[in-house]
Amino acid sequence: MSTLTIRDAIHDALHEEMERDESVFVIGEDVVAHGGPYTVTEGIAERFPDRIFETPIAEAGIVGVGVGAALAGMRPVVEIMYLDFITCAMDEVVNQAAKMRYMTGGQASVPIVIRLPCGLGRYIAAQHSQIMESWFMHVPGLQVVAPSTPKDAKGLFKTAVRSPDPVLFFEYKSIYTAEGEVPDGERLIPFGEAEVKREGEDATVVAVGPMVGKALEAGVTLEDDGYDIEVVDPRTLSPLDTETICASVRKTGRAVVCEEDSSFAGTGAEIAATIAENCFADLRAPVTRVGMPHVPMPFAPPLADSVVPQVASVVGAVRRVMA
Amino acid sequence: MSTLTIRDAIHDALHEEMERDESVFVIGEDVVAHGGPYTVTEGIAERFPDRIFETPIAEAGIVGVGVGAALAGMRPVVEIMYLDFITCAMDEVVNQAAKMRYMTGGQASVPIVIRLPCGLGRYIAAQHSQIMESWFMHVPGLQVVAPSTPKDAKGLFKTAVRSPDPVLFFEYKSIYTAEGEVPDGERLIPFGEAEVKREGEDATVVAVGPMVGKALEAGVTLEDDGYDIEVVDPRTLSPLDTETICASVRKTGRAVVCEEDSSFAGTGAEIAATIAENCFADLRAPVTRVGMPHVPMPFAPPLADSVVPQVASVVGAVRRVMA
Amino acid sequence: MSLDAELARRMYLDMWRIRMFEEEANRQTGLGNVAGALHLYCGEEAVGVGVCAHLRDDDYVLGTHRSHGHCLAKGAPMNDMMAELFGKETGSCAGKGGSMHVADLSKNILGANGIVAGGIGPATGTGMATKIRGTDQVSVCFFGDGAAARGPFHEGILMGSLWKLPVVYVCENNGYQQWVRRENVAVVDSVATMAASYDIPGVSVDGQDVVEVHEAAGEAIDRARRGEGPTLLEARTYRYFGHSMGDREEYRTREEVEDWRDNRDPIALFRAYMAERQWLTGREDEEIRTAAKEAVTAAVEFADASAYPPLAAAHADVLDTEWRADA
Amino acid sequence: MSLDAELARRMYLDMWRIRMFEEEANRQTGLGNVAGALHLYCGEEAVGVGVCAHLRDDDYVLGTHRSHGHCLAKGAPMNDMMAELFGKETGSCAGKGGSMHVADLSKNILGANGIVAGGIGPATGTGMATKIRGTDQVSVCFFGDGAAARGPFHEGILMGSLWKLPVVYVCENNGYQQWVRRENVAVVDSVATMAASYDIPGVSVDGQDVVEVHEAAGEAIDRARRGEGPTLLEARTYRYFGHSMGDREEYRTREEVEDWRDNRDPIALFRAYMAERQWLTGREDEEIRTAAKEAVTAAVEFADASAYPPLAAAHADVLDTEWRADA
Ligand SMILES: Cc1ncc(C[n+]2csc(CCOP(=O)(O)OP(=O)(O)O)c2C)c(N)n1
Ligand SMILES: Cc1ncc(C[n+]2csc(CCOP(=O)(O)OP(=O)(O)O)c2C)c(N)n1
Ligand SMILES: [Mg+2]
Ligand SMILES: [Mg+2]
Repeated sequence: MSTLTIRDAIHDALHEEMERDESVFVIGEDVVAHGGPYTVTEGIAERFPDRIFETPIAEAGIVGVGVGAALAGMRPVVEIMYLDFITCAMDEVVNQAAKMRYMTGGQASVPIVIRLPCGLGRYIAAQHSQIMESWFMHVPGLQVVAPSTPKDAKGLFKTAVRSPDPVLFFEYKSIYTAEGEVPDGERLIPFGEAEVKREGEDATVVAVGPMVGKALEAGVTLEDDGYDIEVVDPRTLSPLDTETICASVRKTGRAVVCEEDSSFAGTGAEIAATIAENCFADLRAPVTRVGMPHVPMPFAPPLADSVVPQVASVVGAVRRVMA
Repeated sequence: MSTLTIRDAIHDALHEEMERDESVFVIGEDVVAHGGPYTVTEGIAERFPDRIFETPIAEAGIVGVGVGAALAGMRPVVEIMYLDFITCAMDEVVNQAAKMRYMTGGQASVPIVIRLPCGLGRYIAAQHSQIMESWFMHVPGLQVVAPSTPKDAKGLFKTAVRSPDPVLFFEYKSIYTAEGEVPDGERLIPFGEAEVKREGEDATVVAVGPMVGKALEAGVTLEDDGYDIEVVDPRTLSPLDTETICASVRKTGRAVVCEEDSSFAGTGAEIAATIAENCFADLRAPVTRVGMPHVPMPFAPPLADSVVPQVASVVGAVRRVMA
Repeated sequence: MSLDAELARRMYLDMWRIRMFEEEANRQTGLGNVAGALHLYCGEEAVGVGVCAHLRDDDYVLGTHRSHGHCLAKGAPMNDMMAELFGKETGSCAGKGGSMHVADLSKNILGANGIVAGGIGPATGTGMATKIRGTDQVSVCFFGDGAAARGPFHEGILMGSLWKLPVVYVCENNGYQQWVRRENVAVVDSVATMAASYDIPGVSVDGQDVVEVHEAAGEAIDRARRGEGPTLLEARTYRYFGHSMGDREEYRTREEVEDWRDNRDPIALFRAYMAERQWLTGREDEEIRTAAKEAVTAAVEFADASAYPPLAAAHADVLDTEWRADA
Repeated sequence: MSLDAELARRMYLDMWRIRMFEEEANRQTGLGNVAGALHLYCGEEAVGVGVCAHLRDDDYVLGTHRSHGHCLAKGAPMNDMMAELFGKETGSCAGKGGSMHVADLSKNILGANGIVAGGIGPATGTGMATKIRGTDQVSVCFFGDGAAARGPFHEGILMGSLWKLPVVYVCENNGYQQWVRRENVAVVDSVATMAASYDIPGVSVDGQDVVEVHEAAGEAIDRARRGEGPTLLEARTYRYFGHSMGDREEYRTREEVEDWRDNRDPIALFRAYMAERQWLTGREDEEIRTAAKEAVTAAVEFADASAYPPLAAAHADVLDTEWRADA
């Protein structure tokens, strides 16, 4: 066991995978100069100078190159500096990476990992704070990974690098420096396996990414209300472990689905719809969603803080479903 | 009243709006040469030669230009030849068009209409058959319009052109030639107003775009089962008229949500989650979704036909919720 | 690889194979056996054949919506391709791709592409892969003149140049972009002009002259193989059929098409060239055409006799479901 | 608009206003009053000022992440801008945009842009709007050298040329792209080279010399106003501060920065130029600096005294909710 931040966990996993497999390489903006804005690729240039490529500002080109390299058997780890800029490479992600295996009748494999620092970090407003996991969930052929702890980040990252299919790896800026225990040695976490982060009897809180920590905090507060919540972290959004989620909801009879992104047609919509459809007989309250309202991220810090869901939002929602 | 196809209804609405307002102009690939692949802009070049621009193949440029022209007070009607290619212009849609009003604190208005022929038409496989309404629903600042009849197409298109904010106008290829009555004269259909396309008592079928016609057909079949379904057509997906939808579900106690796109994290997820959350007390069966499975569109016609939801899919789902 | 009689005959055969494959595919579309879009390469055969004649099996080719010729020239089995157009389970892509997505990864044919300029970034990426691995494989990316306006053309070629990747970017400038004449929507006549922005050689050749294409492609491919970086090679060419099925072709005259067919046909020109050098007797010519024709007939029979994929196939190949994280 | 003493003094004042505004913004960031990213323009003032000196109120300007200078030079009120950086409700964007999205539509300043090259397409579009309406307004788009690698640069400028739109594309080539030296990721030294791909003039000037910028911009803007189409104008320049806050600046030496500051400072160079022509007395110089300083002080006071927007503001301005379809 060692204590790491999420940033360090991804950093270490990347180093280990590059050590293990020569076909892994890094490509992105400022990945050499600075290890990217969050220094995740720091040290790679020194250790693997021939397998890291600093690029022009050209996201479509970067992802396109990654897709081609992957088709040719390499394992590119692509850094998109901020999730927001993946909009510049959507064709490459959606029409090229995601569909190649299918369109070629199973001949092609595109083992690309696209790293996406996302969400609110410092206050950098509407074009630098988005999340958008649900876009990629909706695209068949993509895998969407949303780690909330250093342990999960490390194990899921290693799985991502080894996966024969494209992975969108969400790195929530707000929890890059969150610390946690990470087991030593090689631990791969399979995709499609949710983790119950806290056991409880009264209500299930399905929380994504940075909302996991907030849900756990809410759990402590809610003890004072006499409510014992269960916190389920899907860890991968596509594939989505509906079984674990639904098993929990069947047990508790209540569900609150939390994401940091805006709720409308967001990640939580899929999770809530699935719960509603599969746990109907056991639900004792409406499935409730917590997320950002349907607004872009405002700049002014007080406004930004007011729209991002906080611990209190989770507490409030649980109280509502318990009422 | 006259009988028109959806294609003709949009064509006529565009002509009328260009006649009415000099700031409306058309831009896109092959819009002069052929009126676009579906001849929707046919005749514009003859009548308004100075207000139609045939472009190079450059979707990011096309939408970018549209955004700028809109910021400067024009009303561009942008044709993206197939929805699939909007991936090439996502930044322009999501980070520019959608957020300008907000980021400028309300100063800017971006009255752009982006026309998106979409879905399965002829059998042209994975890169030419997508729908993806839910992507745009998830982006605050965008309006998503999904007409299912000539009347709605005409009325909604006129509203779209006049709206001070960006509109993604979905044109489902499979129903371009569907005919229907269109009232004469000027009828604007407001955004955010669903229409009950068939009244019924036993179950609510919320159907989007081409699924509306299939739901109505299903309604006839289901009469033989003794089931009287209500078909609600949201018409605009963002804003979404949750009131009309929920009022219907509260009445019937049962809901089937149908879209032609794949269900996972799709349009129906939002609608189903909303119903589950707001109609809990009245629901007598789980909210059920009908949509494409989570696969890209295959080429082989029998495969394509097998994955696109059909009338029978709606019938089956209604029978399940009635059981 | 310099041109001699034997290579010339092989190339001549390839041109006929493409021509006849496509004319037949067109007929089969009329019969309702081929669904979807069908973008025919007829008239442009010299480009694919002249370029691919230099390629090894392990070199990569990436294509466009108009890629039957590229695939055949790179050695994709004709039976599988025809079956793919028919949407049959024996097709190169098991019927899931169709004409716009034909691919044969066993031959490093990474596929046609339904997105204009969609192959340029990926071709740059295969070049990067081979460079990292230190092989001397070359990647060739075909694209139309329309693709030159798109961002990924700009971004992809720039990166190819930046890292001196072994990629040849081949622009098939046929003067049209769907139903629009190139000159109505382009600002420079020759796409090769744009090479200056990327500090790489830009070469423009007569795409109806397979000998000229072959020579220029040879230089570009050798350069790439030597590790000296990419070339932007433009071939001026012409397509005989409409853009895809059901094209009214109002944007050009019948005479223009006839003129190209009669006076600039790449197959006729090459035959004349070979005849002049006595590289092709009448008998050989006959044999070659017969061979091409028989191959096409066999391909149609194969496609016809094959079954559609089982419906379950629609649900497979989204992800590799066999793979396990702990493997 | 040719340069005379009066215009020169106005430009000189503008340069000082930008310099002092930014130095103050930087200080305020240190004090915690300005949140978010802050990309400072110091060192590059000659570009924005030299270009905008030609612009009318009704001309359009679109910017980048580094646009304080563009906005001030085009006439955005300094108080509103400082308040915007503070995130206050009196800010140009009511506190919702911040440094990366400053805009003032009343002055046709369409806004800074957080997306590299994000303004190029829209600037082409404002050019299209004015061309359709038949006015003689000009649109100016500023962008960095990094933007020249992006697809929207290629697509946007190509369309500007195709339709001969009244747009001037101004590339501020400061030799860096965030933390990377341009030469590490670029394939041509001068961005102006790329103009050939678009068949428009490509001009490269010394961006530290406001006189040279002013002259070249004048030609480009006049050309645009006359309806003769776009120009790609590159200004070679340098930024004094790090890319944004907290930049370790490992990619360049202190000496390099000092050298530019000491020997290539656009304000110092311009002062010398004016002094030589006796366009600026010591007193005038003093007065101008004082005016700039006072404006900045007032702006900070204004921003400081202003309130944060009410929380309800976060929910407004997503769409125009007043508008009705039947209106
Ligand atoms: C990004 C994108 N935009 C538009 C299309 C529709 N489209 C398919 S082929 C084509 C014309 C392509 O012209 P060109 O590149 O010159 O190739 P050609 O057909 O002439 O071989 C267009 C516009 C597309 N497939 N992809
Ligand atoms: C599409 C996109 N990619 C990446 C970024 C992150 N980013 C912001 S500024 C910048 C460097 C820009 O360099 P340049 O265009 O030369 O402008 P400069 O900062 O030198 O003025 C980068 C990479 C972005 N904002 N947008
Ligand atoms: Mg062409
Ligand atoms: Mg720069």
